[in-house]
Amino acid sequence: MSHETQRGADETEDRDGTFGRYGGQYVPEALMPAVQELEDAYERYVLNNVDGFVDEFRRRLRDFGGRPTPLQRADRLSDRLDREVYLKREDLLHGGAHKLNNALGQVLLAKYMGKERIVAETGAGQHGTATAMAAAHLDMPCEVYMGTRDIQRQRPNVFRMRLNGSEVNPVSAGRGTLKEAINETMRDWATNVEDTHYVIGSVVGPHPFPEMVRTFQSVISEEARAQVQEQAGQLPDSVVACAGGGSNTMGTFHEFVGDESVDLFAVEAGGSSLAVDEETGVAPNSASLSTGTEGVLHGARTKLLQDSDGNVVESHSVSSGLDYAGVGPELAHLVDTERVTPVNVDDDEALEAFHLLSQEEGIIPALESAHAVAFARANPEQLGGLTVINVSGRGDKDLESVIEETENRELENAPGMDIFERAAGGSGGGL
Amino acid sequence: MSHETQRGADETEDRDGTFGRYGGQYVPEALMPAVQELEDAYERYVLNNVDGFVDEFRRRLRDFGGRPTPLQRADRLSDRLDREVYLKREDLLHGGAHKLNNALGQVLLAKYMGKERIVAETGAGQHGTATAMAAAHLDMPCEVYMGTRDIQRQRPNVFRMRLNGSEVNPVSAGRGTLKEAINETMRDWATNVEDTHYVIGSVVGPHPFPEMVRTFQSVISEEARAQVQEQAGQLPDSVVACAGGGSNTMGTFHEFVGDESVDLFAVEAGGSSLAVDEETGVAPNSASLSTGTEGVLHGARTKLLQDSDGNVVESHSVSSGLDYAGVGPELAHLVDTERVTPVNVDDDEALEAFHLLSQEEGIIPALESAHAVAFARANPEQLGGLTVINVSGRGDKDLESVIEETENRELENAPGMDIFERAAGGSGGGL
Amino acid sequence: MNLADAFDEPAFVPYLCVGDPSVERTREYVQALVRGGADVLELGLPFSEPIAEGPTIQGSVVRALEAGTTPEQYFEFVDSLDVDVPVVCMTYYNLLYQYGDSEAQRASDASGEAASDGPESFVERAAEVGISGFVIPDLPAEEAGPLRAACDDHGLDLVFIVAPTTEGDRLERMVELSSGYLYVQARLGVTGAKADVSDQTEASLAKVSQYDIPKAVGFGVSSGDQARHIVEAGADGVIVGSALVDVVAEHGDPDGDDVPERLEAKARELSEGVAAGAENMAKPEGQ
Amino acid sequence: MNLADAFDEPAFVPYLCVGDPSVERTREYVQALVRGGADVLELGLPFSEPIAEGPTIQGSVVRALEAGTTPEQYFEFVDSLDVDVPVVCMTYYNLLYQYGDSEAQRASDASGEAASDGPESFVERAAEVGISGFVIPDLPAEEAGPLRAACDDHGLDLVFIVAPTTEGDRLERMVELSSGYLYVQARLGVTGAKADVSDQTEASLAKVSQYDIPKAVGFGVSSGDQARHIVEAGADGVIVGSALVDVVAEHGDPDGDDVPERLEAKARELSEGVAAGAENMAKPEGQ
Ligand SMILES: Cc1ncc(COP(=O)(O)O)c(C=O)c1O
Ligand SMILES: Cc1ncc(COP(=O)(O)O)c(C=O)c1O
Repeated sequence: MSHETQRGADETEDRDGTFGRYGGQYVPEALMPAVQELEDAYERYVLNNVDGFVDEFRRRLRDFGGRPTPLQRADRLSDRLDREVYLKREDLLHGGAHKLNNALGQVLLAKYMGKERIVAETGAGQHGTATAMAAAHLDMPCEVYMGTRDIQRQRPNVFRMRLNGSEVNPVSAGRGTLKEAINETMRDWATNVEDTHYVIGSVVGPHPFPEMVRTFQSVISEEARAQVQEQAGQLPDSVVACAGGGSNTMGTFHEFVGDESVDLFAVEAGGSSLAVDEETGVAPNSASLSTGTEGVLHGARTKLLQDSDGNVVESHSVSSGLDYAGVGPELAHLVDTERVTPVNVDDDEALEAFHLLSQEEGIIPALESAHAVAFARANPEQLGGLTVINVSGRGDKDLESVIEETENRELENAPGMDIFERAAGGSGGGL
Repeated sequence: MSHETQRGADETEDRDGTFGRYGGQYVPEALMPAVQELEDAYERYVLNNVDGFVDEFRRRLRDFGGRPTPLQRADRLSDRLDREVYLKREDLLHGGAHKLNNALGQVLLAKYMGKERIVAETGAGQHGTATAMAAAHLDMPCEVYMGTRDIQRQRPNVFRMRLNGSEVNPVSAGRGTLKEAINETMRDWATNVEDTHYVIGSVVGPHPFPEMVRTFQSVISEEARAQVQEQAGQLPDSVVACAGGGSNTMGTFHEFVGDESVDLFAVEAGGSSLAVDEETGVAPNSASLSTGTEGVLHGARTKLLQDSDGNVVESHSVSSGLDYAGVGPELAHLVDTERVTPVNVDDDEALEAFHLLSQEEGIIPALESAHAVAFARANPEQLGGLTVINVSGRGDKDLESVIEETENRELENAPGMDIFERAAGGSGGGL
Repeated sequence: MNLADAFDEPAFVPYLCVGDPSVERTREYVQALVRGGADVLELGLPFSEPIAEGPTIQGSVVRALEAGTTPEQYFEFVDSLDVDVPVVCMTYYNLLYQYGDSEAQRASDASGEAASDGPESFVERAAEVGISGFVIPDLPAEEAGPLRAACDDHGLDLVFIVAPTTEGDRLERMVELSSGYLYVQARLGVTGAKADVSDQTEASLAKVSQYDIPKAVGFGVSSGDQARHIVEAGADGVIVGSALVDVVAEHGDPDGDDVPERLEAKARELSEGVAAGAENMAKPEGQ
Repeated sequence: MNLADAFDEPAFVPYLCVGDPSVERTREYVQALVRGGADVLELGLPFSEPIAEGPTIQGSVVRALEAGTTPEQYFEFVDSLDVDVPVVCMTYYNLLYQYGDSEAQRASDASGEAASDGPESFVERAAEVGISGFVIPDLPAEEAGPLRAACDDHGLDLVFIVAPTTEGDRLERMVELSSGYLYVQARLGVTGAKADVSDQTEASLAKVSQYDIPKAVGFGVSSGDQARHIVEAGADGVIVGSALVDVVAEHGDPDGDDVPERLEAKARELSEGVAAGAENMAKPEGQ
């Protein structure tokens, strides 16, 4: 079944929910009816605005979510890179990241479909918190699966989900991180498929998820494209977004895909190295677009990090939201067709960009988003005269880990944190 | 010297920066020229838009700050209270609270004045982080004074200030909290007055601070008044805001002061009790409007919590942003003239409202803002048919303390937090 | 051996994951199952993302991977297996998809394009080692074209899982695509031993009864009694995994533990349950 | 005693906070200062928010408050003080503002309206106990109307602080409002002992030299040498606080420590510095 996107033809999508050689629906048979029901509901409500779904979605994105988010000229970064740099401020969306665009869309869709329960996976906790917020807002019971290790690493987000009334189910399989949480959520969905909707967190999974999540996230580029033309009087020469699963990426790129003059850069996490350690089955990076190979993961054919047998390897990044071995099939296809350029920056560069944006623009970005900034900073000549960088989220969730990671490295510009010892020493006071 | 406010006549303000019997300029002589210079600059740039100050301020509030913030109908709270409840979403402002409206205004003004350095005090760290963000954004060196005790209690905000490149100066005097931090910032200002601007964090301090901060914050009521009329087709019957120093309060009330049909409720922190313990010199509350007496604190005559000699007592609230012994002079005057009704809720009620809004609306409010919600929840009959509640900030900064405080009490509706033990137990995994 | 023929009499189909705790021990276990009455063997090839499995089989898969079990070891194991029952390979699609890509080839083509040529090489190798068919839980009919074709080319069966949610056209299509037997999923969810037989079982069997293909019921079967009930309800086979893996999970000293004995006993209980059901079916109430 | 008369000869004006560590010890300390040559005493009444003080005097104020020092105790102390030099009360405006509100009155009027009647009662009581004047660091000329009036009514002096930033009209107005002496702030900032005399001092003195009122310089003076320089620069008095409080801060056993002796010695050093300066001023270079 072939869909037209809401805003006109989509050149990257073929029949049957595939994008070139990628996509598809590799899910257990028990889920197929649910996946097909979702395809129908997506077409009906999201593409054709039946029952005014799209109107309600947009109203709630505005009133509850805080859209539109600003497009801001970054004054000092523009000076530094000697070109016009604009930031799309998804960090200002309710919950602190672009994730709500998708979570709100899906929870609302589940309501329109008459579902009575939401499940979701989460890694860093950003998608989980966004889903928990949307579920509380729309009065839907919600359970979020999260690896035990991530639970310990991301305490604040766990608190937030619990405060929003969601259950958080610890997943101890494997390394206790995102990949396992997705597996476990699929299992829950396969068990409770009749009344439950699975709110997947990125442009991954079986069709129609990649297309649907991209449609919900495309509000980013819809706004940014209009804003940049209004503020700068022109289209950008380039658009830069980080890529984990690729939802902020596709959301930021989508409306620019047809603008051939606009270069699109998907910035992956280079981690500490681009190699894969076959011995331990670990990739010290999450650069599936740059170094991954074709395979099937979590319901879709796509590029992924795997060993020579086809077992998926554990990815790594200092930024847990990018720490995923796969990537959305549409993005994989756009890379194959050379419409999107995959690039990557390593952990150190991302941390330096984090500090740069914090100190020079007064915006503490998510570590994920810092990757996009880091690429721009290191490669200004590739950006053209005017670039739009998506700041996909805010860095409040990353404070503790940035401090820790910063202490272990020699980084340009990192501020000292001896303040706590000084305060404890109790000197202070007086001039 | 009498000022007209930017948006027409102001009925509450008398000559010489006083509001009825309140206000004034009780500062050391060394500061008087600076205070007067600030009065002039305020008149020039803020009131008369010289050099396009106001235009730049508004543009930066939009692009950097994320204004306008939404006015959102709270569906479930409306059902529960059986009337229309709208939330003004200052929690979505950059930094996570209304504080940026003021911080950005003042730092920008300092720039227009040719100042080269910013100092600020902070208690909970919200004003400090807002100032640090604004200073980074506008490339101004910034030092923030903060009590040693608050530094230990509010680690994430300390990190944020440091990340934004601000110095944080520990103040160990007294209990090491906000009151002492203000004293210390005044001392720094008195020392470096020639090149330094003091960005005060609320509608307190010597004239012109109370009026100026209120003018910067009035964007809240300016937007809310237009939004409620657009969305509901009418003015509200009541407006509710929490009150610490009173900046979100005055910002939310200002444009409604002239609307006689609109009841204005300033919700103070009732803490654990409204009494003052003369013995220890501690008030287990921060209800200066409800229980304070007239006096002079931090440069202004106002209502404050003091013992019978006139020494200021330590206030207390579960919400550190409300934990202040004084209150803005204009608000004190509006209470005396019965235009504003001072009310208060205790720590338990505030915590319950925090959980209610988190679970039922998907908005985790600042504990400060939860006080406003708590009042509305407990007194729906006072609200009329349509009320606007200001959600002055988000609760991310309060997670740890809410969990802790919740564990110590029997609260309606509080979610359990045994998830961490369960996750550590490593059971989980599998259905 | 023709897979469908194994279901002439109601069949007991045990599952084990190869390599848990080692390939060598799996060999002992498989022999014990055959002694206990196995008619068909479903042998799992471990994959890192076993999304259709419950905790028990997940655990087994993880142990097998930790022991370093690779597809090639699996094939060698099956090749060297000296048993008289057909072997069905149960695994996930990515392993089929990747097989045959040499590392060198992969490295020379880091972009991933054309790195994989589909399931062809895997099926070829499976045929070589005498595997009779496949169960691939994450491959629905819609995505099965290439594998179905490869199986046809090599004379292997491809078994589809009919879920409680499978109905109408999709059911038709799946039955059409399926060969060897139909895997009838007894309940929604994932694999795992349960104390009762789902009410769903009878309804699920009824909806496929009209089709001329053996039906084997799995997901949750754990006792001889359940096996008997399922056969009485019209099944041609009973598939048991988690209840056996539970026994394997308790393995101890490789030379001294009694896992093979206990597996054999459990298999006997289950195969006797199947046989008892078959006997009762021969009586009037039989369909 | 008339405050201005104390400055006929250049005067040494020491400051101490009453109640640190106790009112009784303050009595000993004050007597020591007088023995050491004090011409005027600035006695601090401790207030919880001493915004014009640096760490040294803050510490003293905190200790005095912790010892429970109240305005009433302060007045009784001054009343019973048997010294021959004028006493100036140094405190913050809120204590003047609150004085005389009984607790009962306050409780009966929780709204705070009309709870305070301004500084009147405080000044009256100060006059009663023989205080000569006030220094109120948080009360600029602009807010001083009511206190100036009350002082006039009771024949007390009100001393204003002229800061390095004070100029033009404001300076005029302050000199006009000031009586007793002008407190010339030697440097920007807060109180606190410094090792050098600010360059500002001469400029500050120059700008007030035309006015016919004694000028006493304070903020940062810590040695006899500095005191001499200041007087040479034209000051009529030298105010010293932190350098003395530093000595008080080291108090130990109330019966055994040598704080009074050391205070007296420090005072002597300072008063001799003042005297030496005065002598030099009599010479040609003098203004
Ligand atoms: C702020 C932020 N940006 C980016 C990502 C990466 O996800 P995606 O690539 O789907 O946008 C995440 C994931 O958690 C995130 O939290
Ligand atoms: C979110 C929030 N609301 C309210 C307040 C109280 O300040 P004010 O009364 O000045 O609005 C604070 C102070 O930190 C705050 O952070």
